[in-house]
Amino acid sequence: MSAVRVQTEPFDPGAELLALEALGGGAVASFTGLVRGDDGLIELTLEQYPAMTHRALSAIVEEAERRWPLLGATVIHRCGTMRVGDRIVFVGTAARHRAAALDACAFLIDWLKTKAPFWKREAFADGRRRWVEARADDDGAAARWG
Amino acid sequence: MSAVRVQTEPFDPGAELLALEALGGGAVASFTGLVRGDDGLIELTLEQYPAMTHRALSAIVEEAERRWPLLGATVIHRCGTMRVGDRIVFVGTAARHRAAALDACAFLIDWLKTKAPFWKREAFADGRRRWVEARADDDGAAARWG
Amino acid sequence: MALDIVYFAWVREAVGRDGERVDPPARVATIAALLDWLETRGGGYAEALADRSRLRAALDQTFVPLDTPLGDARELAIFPPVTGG
Amino acid sequence: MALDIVYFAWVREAVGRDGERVDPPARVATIAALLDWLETRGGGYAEALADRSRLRAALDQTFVPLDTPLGDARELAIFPPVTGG
Repeated sequence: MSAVRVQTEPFDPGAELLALEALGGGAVASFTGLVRGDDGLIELTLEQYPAMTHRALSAIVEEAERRWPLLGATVIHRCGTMRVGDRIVFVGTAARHRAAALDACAFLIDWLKTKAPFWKREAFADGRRRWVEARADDDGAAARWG
Repeated sequence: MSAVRVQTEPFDPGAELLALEALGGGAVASFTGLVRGDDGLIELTLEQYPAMTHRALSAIVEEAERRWPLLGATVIHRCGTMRVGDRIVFVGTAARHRAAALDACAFLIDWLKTKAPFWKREAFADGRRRWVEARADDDGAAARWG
Repeated sequence: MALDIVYFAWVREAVGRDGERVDPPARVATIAALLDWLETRGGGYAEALADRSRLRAALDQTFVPLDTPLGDARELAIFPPVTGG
Repeated sequence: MALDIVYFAWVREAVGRDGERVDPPARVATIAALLDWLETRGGGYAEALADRSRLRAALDQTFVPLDTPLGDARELAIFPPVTGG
């Protein structure tokens, strides 16, 4: 059971965890990314490449399922404009044992950062707007998965 | 903000995540361990060393806070008798960035498996009962954290 | 051959449009050559496409290096390194 | 000197009690020596304590190796390797 969703609407990590817990495994891991209010940031806008995002996310989930014995994986990525504290992304994994769930969860979020066609634009209280620059350590984090 | 709870009552991962999300970080990771119904298992009983468990769990959380820049960590471990599908353990971490949250979450559950004074006894549909044997790969998983 | 180009993030903003259909001359055989050709339009194109180290591409919705031949692809996407997650 | 011992999991079941207060002779200086001394009681004690590779210990609620001196500890816990989490 794997699910990939790209949506403007909010999502509920607790509800997503419930679905993963129901798969009969002994281990469920999750990661939730949220908008941080650094440096007077008030809004974050996620732009996507709609024709590609669902395919890219599905490919990442399939790769995780090849690498680890998962019972399920859920990836949700919001697009559009979000405010400080809003959830941006959710990754959840279920497996019989914890290593597969934990490693696949870390793999998925590392790969989302470097392989999913989303771009973040920040808007600040003083009116500044800027596109977020890719971080070299994100490439490094993805590279450790080979 | 760190919280350690040892309890017989169930807990709600969604509610625990909400509290961690409210700490202002950009990253929240979690792990939930559940009772698997392998081989006709119907009940799992967790015995603890009450005088030691809270102290041991708090020490593990403090160690994680020394190693990673965490905004918060929550560890909940149930004791008593649980049925298939019940949650046994929850680890949640919050940090500004994802690496700290993910690594600290994996560290905490690896260490709980090898450093927290709990013992599992399984009861099966055919009446058998047995104490779970420690797994060598749990020691290995904890050892990778040095 | 006609090719649809789509732009994202600051590339889109600098170019001033979401996308366009182009029909480059036959000698334009790779993504990099297409970028050279677009760059000669000057203005926002020259600004957006000057520093190739800041650009990434996808051909028919698959990430590819900039030296990839256009072949008979239908859609080229030009954008900065992704920053999702 | 009096020492409280607590037993857990199958050690507790084999010994047949949760814990007890003991007053071993002065020559019993380490946890291992105390286990030797308890083992001479036979029965469930001999059964539970025979294979030391299956036993772990905590002294005053801190994990320690079996060769640790008892010192002036107040509480010794004897149990199998932990299986929580």
